[in-house]
Amino acid sequence: MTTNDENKTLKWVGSRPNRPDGVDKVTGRAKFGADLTLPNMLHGRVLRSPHAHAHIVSIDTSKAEALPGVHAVITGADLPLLASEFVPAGEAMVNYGDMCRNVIAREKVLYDGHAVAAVAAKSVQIAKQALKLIEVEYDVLPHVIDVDEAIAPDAPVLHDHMFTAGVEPKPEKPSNIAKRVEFKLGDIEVGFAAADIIIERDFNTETVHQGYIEPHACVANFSEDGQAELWCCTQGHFVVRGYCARLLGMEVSKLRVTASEIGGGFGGKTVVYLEPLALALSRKANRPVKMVMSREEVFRATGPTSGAKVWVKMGAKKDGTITAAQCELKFQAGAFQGSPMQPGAMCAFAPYDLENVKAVGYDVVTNRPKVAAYRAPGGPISEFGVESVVDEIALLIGMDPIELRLLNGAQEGTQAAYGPRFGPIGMKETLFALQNSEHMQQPLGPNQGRGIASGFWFNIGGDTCANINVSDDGTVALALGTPDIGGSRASMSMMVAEELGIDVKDVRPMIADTASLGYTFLTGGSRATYSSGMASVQAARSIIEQMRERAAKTWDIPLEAVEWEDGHARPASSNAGEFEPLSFADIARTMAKTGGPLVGSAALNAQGAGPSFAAHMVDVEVDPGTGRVEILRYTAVQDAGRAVHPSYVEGQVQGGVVQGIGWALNEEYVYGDDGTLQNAGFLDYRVPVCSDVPMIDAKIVEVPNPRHPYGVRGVGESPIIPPMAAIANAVSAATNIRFTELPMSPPKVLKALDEAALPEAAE
Amino acid sequence: MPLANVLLTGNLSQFTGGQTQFQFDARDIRGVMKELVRLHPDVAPHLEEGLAVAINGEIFQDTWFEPIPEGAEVTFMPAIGGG
Amino acid sequence: MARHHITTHINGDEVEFLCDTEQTLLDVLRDELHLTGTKEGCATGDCGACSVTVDGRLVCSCLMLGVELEGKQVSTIEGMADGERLHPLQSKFIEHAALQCGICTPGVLVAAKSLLERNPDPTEIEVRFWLAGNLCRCTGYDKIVRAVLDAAADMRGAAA
Amino acid sequence: MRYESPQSVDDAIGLLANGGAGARVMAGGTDLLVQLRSGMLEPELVVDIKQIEETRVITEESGGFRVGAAVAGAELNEHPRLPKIWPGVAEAFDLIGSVQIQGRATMGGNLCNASPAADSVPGMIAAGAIATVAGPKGRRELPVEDVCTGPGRTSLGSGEFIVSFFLPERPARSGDAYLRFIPRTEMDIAVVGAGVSLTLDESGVVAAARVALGAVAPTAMLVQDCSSALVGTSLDDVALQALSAAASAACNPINDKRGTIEYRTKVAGVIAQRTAKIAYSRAKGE
Repeated sequence: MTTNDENKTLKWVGSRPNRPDGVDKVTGRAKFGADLTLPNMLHGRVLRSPHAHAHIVSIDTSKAEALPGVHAVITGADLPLLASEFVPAGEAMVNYGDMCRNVIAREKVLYDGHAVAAVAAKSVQIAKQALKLIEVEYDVLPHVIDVDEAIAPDAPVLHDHMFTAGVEPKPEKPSNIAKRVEFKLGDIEVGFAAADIIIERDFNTETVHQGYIEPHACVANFSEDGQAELWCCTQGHFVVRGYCARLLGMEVSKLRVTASEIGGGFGGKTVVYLEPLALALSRKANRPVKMVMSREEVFRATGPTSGAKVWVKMGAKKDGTITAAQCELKFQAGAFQGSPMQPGAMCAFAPYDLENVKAVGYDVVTNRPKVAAYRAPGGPISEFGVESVVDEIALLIGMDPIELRLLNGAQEGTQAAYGPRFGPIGMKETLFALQNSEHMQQPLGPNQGRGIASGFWFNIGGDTCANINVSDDGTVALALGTPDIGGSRASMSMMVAEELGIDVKDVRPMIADTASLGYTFLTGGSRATYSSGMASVQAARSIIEQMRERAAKTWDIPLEAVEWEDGHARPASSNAGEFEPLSFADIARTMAKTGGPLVGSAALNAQGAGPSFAAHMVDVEVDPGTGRVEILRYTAVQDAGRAVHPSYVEGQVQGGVVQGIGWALNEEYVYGDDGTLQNAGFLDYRVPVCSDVPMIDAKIVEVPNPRHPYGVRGVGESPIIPPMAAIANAVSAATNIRFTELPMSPPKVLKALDEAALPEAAE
Repeated sequence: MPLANVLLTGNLSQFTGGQTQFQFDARDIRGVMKELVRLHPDVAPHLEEGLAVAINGEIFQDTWFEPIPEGAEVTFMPAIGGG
Repeated sequence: MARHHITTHINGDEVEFLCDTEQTLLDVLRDELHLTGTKEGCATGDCGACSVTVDGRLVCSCLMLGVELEGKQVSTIEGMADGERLHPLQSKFIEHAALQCGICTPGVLVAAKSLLERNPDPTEIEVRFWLAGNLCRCTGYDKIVRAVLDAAADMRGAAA
Repeated sequence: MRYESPQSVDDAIGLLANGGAGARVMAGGTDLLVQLRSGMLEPELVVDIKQIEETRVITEESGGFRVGAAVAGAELNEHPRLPKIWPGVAEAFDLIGSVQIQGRATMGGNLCNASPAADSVPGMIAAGAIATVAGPKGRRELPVEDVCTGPGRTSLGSGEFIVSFFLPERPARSGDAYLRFIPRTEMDIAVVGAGVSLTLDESGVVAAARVALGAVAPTAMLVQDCSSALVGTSLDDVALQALSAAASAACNPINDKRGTIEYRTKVAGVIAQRTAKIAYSRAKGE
């Protein structure tokens, strides 16, 4: 697709109009996952395992079924048992053997909160009572929570059929290591031999949850003819359709999925939990069934991201040139394989131009909920370690940490450590913006420190459709397939208005259901504005072509003699004839007479998503008496390629940063010795509150992605990568102690301060 | 047909006897894959699952017919997801 | 057990409903009265998504029983706009892009309105501490705080 | 579950006495409703005491204040005089939860929920607050520090509930304060809490002190050794060190998701010091 002329003045792209769904969302009118009620609807609830690891000996549901008001009870036996193999599902590879067991346990429960049975009843209250009447006999097994314990030779093995992939020869015994991956560039031994200094560190990160405020919710309506409708909050309703059809054993086209408004996802709503259960209950009860998770269920039973052990070793010359970089990542995947250790290994060293790299990753199962994607999955974990070591190199050789990054930074033509050469990228531009920021001049006081970190994320494209229907009054309806989590409808409308030359208010965007638009991959991987934007532009250009044809026919001149400019068809030159330009609305008004409805469609597999880089700087103060870290000031620079709606780019950055602050300082899954989650609520799973953080200064730099018509790069993910390292580097600067474990919670920081026997500041 | 300089990253070289670099004449991504499979049949199933291909640094996922310019660097790497 | 018959006022209208003892004000609003603008994020008083005012006092509707509502005055997000005229906070939230997914927005708006009724000229710190009970996971709070401060300034201007 | 909202103390006592172990008192409900929702509690009867006038008012009495057990935190902090006289009590109460929680949470509930980490309790203990308990055998007065006997347990008998608290008259040259440590700035349960109330003589020497610690033992507690460390001093470094050591020595905490024994013990000393300094400066009228 041709790129828009960079020098052309744009009317909408780059401006900040009000979002089209704004009024609905400030008046309470917007319908989220739990907001739909259907006539004759039942309420479903899930019985969950109290054990971290146990065989299910038997389940007796008869008493629950006998309770008045109960209409259906299901167990694993009500859903097909699928083979354990990786098959393509949309664009992702899915092991349905694992997925069918994750949505409802079969032979074993594998984590505290694992679904065991579900009930549909006429009220939530009755459904809850019914759960208590289900008798499950468990044979409790030893469990394993920690990743190092899980790979120990005598660890309890979760899956007897799992042999480590990616090692030759194939292991003789099953283990909890699902897979090993390795990425290499050059020869690290040569690189380390050339180094003047070598730094080697172990890091630990804890499991963190996306913490979206809206719990998972859905309404399923299975009719007697085998067709079903599903309403749910998801990042990808086409993906949900594919998963559920397979899990239910039904044909894909018999299931229509409608995406509700979605109250946050951050990767966590890319998979299914309640949806197949609600469909199965509805199928059994022959009535609509609504299911909504409690917050506790969200924490116990939906995918957070991995906690991990990270080992990083880097060598550099005294002049700052990094000569070798090596890391080993052990990611816990939860109960089923599929941690993001592979992208973690791929992006670990991506911000740098390096000759010698080796990154190894291990995917390790443990008795925790299976991880799901969380913003730049894997990146924040590996880059936390790498950016900490880069900081330490700068300290050791006495070089400014930004200068060190600039010296080694990736640029166009650099071969990325994961293989390909970069096109135009903004790695250094983000650092320049930090250098030029006012923040750089801010003096620091006692117990304060400043930290810097860079971040990289790949970004993706993928299957995408968009549809534009023109109305005879000159307004258009824009149908999209990527659920709008953060204001993406505004961006698509703006690109369409820009192309068509109409007012953005005249574009009404909506998320179409799975029967009304072609397959569109989910909102994730920072792809929505990129891919749906590309499809929307293509659909708009198709409208323009049709309008030029209509104008040509109207004027009875050749198509080539009609040009499109500023929302009008005009004769290309005076040779073409003297005609009054026809506006978009003019052509729309007469469309019935000139050939019928005007519809622009695009169906494409978006390619060439450009990576996005970020550079962050943070000032912290450490309370020497309590170990508490306060964030004083934060500047985050993001390469957006081009910011279609700068406010929402800033919003992505600010939100990502604050999630990163939570990850860095307080958020973690805490397990008891019995393998149960101890902090399954917002009281003790401590996401940052409003008074915890300062304003987040989001600065946008624009190094356009040549592949996108407006130069867009995804911005949803890279903002969460640098905060943990930037904060760790700042805390280290404030205390002269290197912090390598997340979260840097007060007890950990105070302990480190005590151990370093720093003189305590006067109380 | 254009000449492609092919690089395998990640675990793929486990199925090519450790070889990571190839030169193939191929029109498009599919053509490169066919050549690779002709030399190393074991790699075939791994080209079906979760793969991305970069052509001169630009990343393509799940697509066969992207043309390959003369002398292009073609990198096979694991596909990327995201949150 | 018989359900309780409650007469109350919601957004100025007299409303009657039946509820079970166990049902919270939030359950009543959403399930009995279909006022789904008030959201459930946690049901434990930790997220503020269910914020409403009862007799002018900001509360989490998940932490109050429906049966306690007899004779009370409840205000929810659905009552915030005056006809088709949005409350200045609502307009400023849209203008400042102070919402992304929007699930926390009703609760934040109700809480912010309650703040400005008590303190028409809050500092940034006052806004941040007042809104500490309203979790937002998308915005990082920056634009929310700006929108509240800007709305406050506008409202003071209009009142002057 | 049955719900009753009696209009009088006697009616409430009758309901509670008849309800026995299956009856629960509800004041603000901010803890009770969470426990109901989670299934942790399944009472047959909930007795809402908020319709009882006496539980809902703050009155001045004998130079001090009588605070109804069901007065919400926001109401207490909006009182024209009380927060000025007993700032430590008011700020302790104000730290419980969000503004939304403040609209509902009560001192009676905070105390009788019997969490060792309840914020308002060390503040009240330091202030020497006395609870008025009503029950089938009439009324009795109980120092706040004697109400809780362990996590989730109180010394109240069957049919008894707290009607009000009495905050005594404030002596001249005195001040109180409450600080807690939490990982965030708001919305957390105290990892350590300290309430300090000091009275100075005319030369600025501490004449009387009450120091209470929360979240570091099965109940919030009055720590005599901390008080002793301060009396007769001008809060010099030696006194503060002694206070800190006494606070840490008094700790008998647990390891849990909110803090370790080691951490709580250490930070108790730090927080006690910081609180004492504020109380001291208030007592001096600064």
